Amino acid sequence: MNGTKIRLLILLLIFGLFCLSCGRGGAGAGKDQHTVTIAGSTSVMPFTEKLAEYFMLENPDYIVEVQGGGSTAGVQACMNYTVDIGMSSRHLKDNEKALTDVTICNDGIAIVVNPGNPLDTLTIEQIRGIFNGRIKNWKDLGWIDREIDAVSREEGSGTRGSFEDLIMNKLEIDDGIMVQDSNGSVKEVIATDPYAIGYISLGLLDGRVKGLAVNGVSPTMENIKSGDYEIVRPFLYLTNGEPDECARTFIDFVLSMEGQTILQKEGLIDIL
Amino acid sequence: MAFNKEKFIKYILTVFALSSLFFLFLIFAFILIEGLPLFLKVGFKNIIFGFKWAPTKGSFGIFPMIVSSFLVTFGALIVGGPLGLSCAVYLAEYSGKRMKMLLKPALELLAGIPSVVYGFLGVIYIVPLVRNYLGGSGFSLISTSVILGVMILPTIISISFDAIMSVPRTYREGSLAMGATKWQTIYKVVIPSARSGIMAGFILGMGRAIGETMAVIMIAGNALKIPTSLLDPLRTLTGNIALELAYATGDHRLGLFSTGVVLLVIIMALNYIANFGIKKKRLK
Amino acid sequence: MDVKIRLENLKASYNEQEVLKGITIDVYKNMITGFMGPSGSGKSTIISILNRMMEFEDGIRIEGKILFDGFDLTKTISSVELRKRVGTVFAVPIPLPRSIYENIAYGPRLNRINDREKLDQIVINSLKNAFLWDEVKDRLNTSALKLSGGQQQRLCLARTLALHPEIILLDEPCSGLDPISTAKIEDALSELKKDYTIILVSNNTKQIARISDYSAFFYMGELIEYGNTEDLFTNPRIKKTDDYISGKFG
Amino acid sequence: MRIKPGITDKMARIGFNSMAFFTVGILVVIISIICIKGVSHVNLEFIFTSPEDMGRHGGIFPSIMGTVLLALLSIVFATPLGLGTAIFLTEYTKESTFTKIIRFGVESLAGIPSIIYGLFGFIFFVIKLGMGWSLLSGVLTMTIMILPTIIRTSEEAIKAVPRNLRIVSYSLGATRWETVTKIVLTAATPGILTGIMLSVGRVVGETAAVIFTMGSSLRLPTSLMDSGRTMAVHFYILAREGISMEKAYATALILVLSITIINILAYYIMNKVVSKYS
Repeated sequence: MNGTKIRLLILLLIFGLFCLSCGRGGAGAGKDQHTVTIAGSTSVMPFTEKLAEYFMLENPDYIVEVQGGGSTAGVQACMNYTVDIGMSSRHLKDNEKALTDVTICNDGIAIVVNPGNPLDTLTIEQIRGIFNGRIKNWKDLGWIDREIDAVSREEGSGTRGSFEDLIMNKLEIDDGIMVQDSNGSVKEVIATDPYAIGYISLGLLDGRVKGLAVNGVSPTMENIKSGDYEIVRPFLYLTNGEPDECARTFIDFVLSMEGQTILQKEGLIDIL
Repeated sequence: MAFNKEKFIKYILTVFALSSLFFLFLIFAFILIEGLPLFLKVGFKNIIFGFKWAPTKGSFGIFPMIVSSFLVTFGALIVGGPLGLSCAVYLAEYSGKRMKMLLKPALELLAGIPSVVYGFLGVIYIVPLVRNYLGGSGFSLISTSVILGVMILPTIISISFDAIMSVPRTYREGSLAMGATKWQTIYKVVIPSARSGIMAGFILGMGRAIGETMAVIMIAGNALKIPTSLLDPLRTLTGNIALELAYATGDHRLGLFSTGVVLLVIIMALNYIANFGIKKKRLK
Repeated sequence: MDVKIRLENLKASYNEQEVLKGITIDVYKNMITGFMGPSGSGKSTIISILNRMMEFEDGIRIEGKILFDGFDLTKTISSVELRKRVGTVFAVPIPLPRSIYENIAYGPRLNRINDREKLDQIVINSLKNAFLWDEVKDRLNTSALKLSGGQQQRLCLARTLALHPEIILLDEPCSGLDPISTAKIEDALSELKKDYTIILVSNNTKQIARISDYSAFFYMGELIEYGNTEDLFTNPRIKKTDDYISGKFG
Repeated sequence: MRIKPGITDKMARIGFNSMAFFTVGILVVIISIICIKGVSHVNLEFIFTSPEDMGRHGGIFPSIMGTVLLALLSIVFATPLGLGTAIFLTEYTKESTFTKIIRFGVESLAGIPSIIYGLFGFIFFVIKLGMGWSLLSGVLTMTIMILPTIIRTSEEAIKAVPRNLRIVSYSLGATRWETVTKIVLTAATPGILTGIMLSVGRVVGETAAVIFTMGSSLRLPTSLMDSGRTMAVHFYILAREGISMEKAYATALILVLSITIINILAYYIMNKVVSKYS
């Protein structure tokens, strides 16, 4: 009696597995579903997820799968065809130029502190000093006598890459600086630690952290569009050669008025 | 026919049994295949004793992380060791049967709580506490040690408990008969006889602490320098892998696998020392 | 009288220590043959050689011939097949942790008998033959572990009978039982010998004297004396046997 | 001045008592924090709807399903392998160098930390075998990770089955395999179930090894090649990225609740076994 029950269970499980593994292939063949896989920069990922949500609402026969991995991984995945579209939050390096890139929008990098921090502006020189480890105390910047808890991103991150290019000017980020592995986690640290400073994608700026003016220019959309705020990097979609039909449809959607409006609402700088 | 069937079954089961070995081999092989070339390319010394980790610029030193890993591990032992041992003593010597029935599953539950939950609670409660009362950012050696100390409690308790329980009743009776108090008996007779088992528990606890990842990257701050005070942030070997693996390509990824090789070697060494302790105890 | 089992110069050693030193004996069909002797005499070893349970022991070595109905089955029949023809009842009753019914059906089910009616018939007959039917007929589906020791042992006997073996080996089956249970088993055995060849190993010389047709006395791995039970008990040819059955040692 | 032994004895008793209750206190505090902060955000809608806006709104249904699928499939793969190994070690061989080597392998697997499993799964299943971040990569990695637990608990359970039962079975003409399936496994089932339960608990709580093999796609996986997210991973991302603390606590509550239930179930089954044989 027990034996048959167990056998039945196993049979059911195998059957379920079978269904599961065929599920997509079978359904896809019948209903003509298209899948677009996208991977890469974790900075671009949340916005792409948002775009994908809207896109799939309008195009129910499409499935857009979005993964993180980081800019460099996005480039790699794109090069060996594991994904249809790669995402990058930095310019392509010389050895990556074989890929086709589309700028879907621009993103400012905001230097952020806790809302409780009275400072409103820093010079590029000061920011460089903080992350280089020369300036260690808020006292030196005109605030209280308290160590600065600076937070950076990890090696390989596109945001860090852009930050190094745009701010650090070949100086190294000091080893004593804390490291978090995403915009969100940097923001979390800044939001909870009154003495912290870090840098995140402008699109993620909200009431929980305060964006500092750099050299007196605030990180606002107008200032970026006018070119006054200079810490800006592009968000790129990468394809290996010409994108295929499905990928094309999605990229077109992103570049369309609708897609750009979505991005703009998220705090990014549209390219219209 | 029956004869053949039995042979067939035995053959299948042998293959199953060998699968564990096969997986172990695969894991070692792939971690080594990915991790060793960099050792040869950059030099063993430059990785193990290098101070600079800048994998995109060709520096792969993980010495600070090795030191940091051991620091949090010892920190965790300082927090969790005495607490765990006392719990084990309480369970084995003081608690009644019903209490034991209640406490043992509770402690197992402590082991079952996912490490991300520990990390999360650490960030929300321990980190601000340290920041406000001790200074620094709170993402620090001490916060990490406290959280890891709690996380290794179940390991230390259950293995120490087994070790204490395996001390023969006659030892205790002998000591008590000679007029020793219960505490004197525990302190002078029970704990010394259970020593190697308790040590094994501590070492396995160390293994758990050194291998812990998610909680650590959430609380440790992940700075690359060797911490110089309890309040400094630090990055462990596991943290290094988890932080950067998703992003890494080329030599950078190989560097993370080298980190994995070092971690694997340390863990294996700890496990064998611990197992040796447990086996020695059993032989006695 | 047909010879059912013939042992020829059977030797066995256990970790280099000789426990059977060349046993030669004929066991007759449809008889109860009693094996007696003090512990260490080798009688239980013979049992585990006959049912090949010694395969589960380490370091045992066997020489000599074992003939069933004149045939040496060592090479021709697998242990599993052999055990279906040679049933065993052990010293301690060991019911399987399932119902009375399923305990007895266990063997037949191994032989792919799954037909309910057939199984019912086998269970009923086996229980009746083991003199247990009347006591359990109303609770066949209760756990066998709930039976008393004596009932459990008869259950074990019934379980063996369900296989319809040719030979039944009983390894001190009454050692832990009260006199009433023992009597019931003895009654059952006396009935059963019509259809089976039975070997009864016992330390209890009185039991051997009571129910066995032939008796063998073993001592230190040797067969000291073998013969018709009446002759052996009334007129032992060897002094050692006399000493044993009169209780001077053992 | 020497303190009287009677006093130190009393102090020791009080000390050990308070240490033990402190430890239990930690557990109570952890669980109550999660319950208090999470309970107001958990409702049927939270359990049965998909997340919106990266989890800021909506529920966690896909991650619940992801967890269930990952755990279930890992068990489906690991149980035959683990149980087979345990049966081999206990029933089909005698202690020898060979079994020692296998045991060494199992012990070593048990000691490997989850991040190494993640690293291995990532390089082997995700990259080398080209499975990508997928349910399948996750399942295979988890299978290897829980294998030692299943082997060890099954072996203990099988060893606890009295030898006599096997002897009887053999004497009734059962083959080794018949004895194993009909006698040994039936008697050892509760112990084996305990091991399976503990393994499920481990998979449910695992993050590091899952995130690098199964990925973190928010969608409900519909095939083995789909990426997906378990509750633990979802919780990690919610908490770490500061997406939504309410949702994070609510997810943590469901996570901890399910692990608690699994653990209690495992403990309950195990106790039944212990009382059965002692």
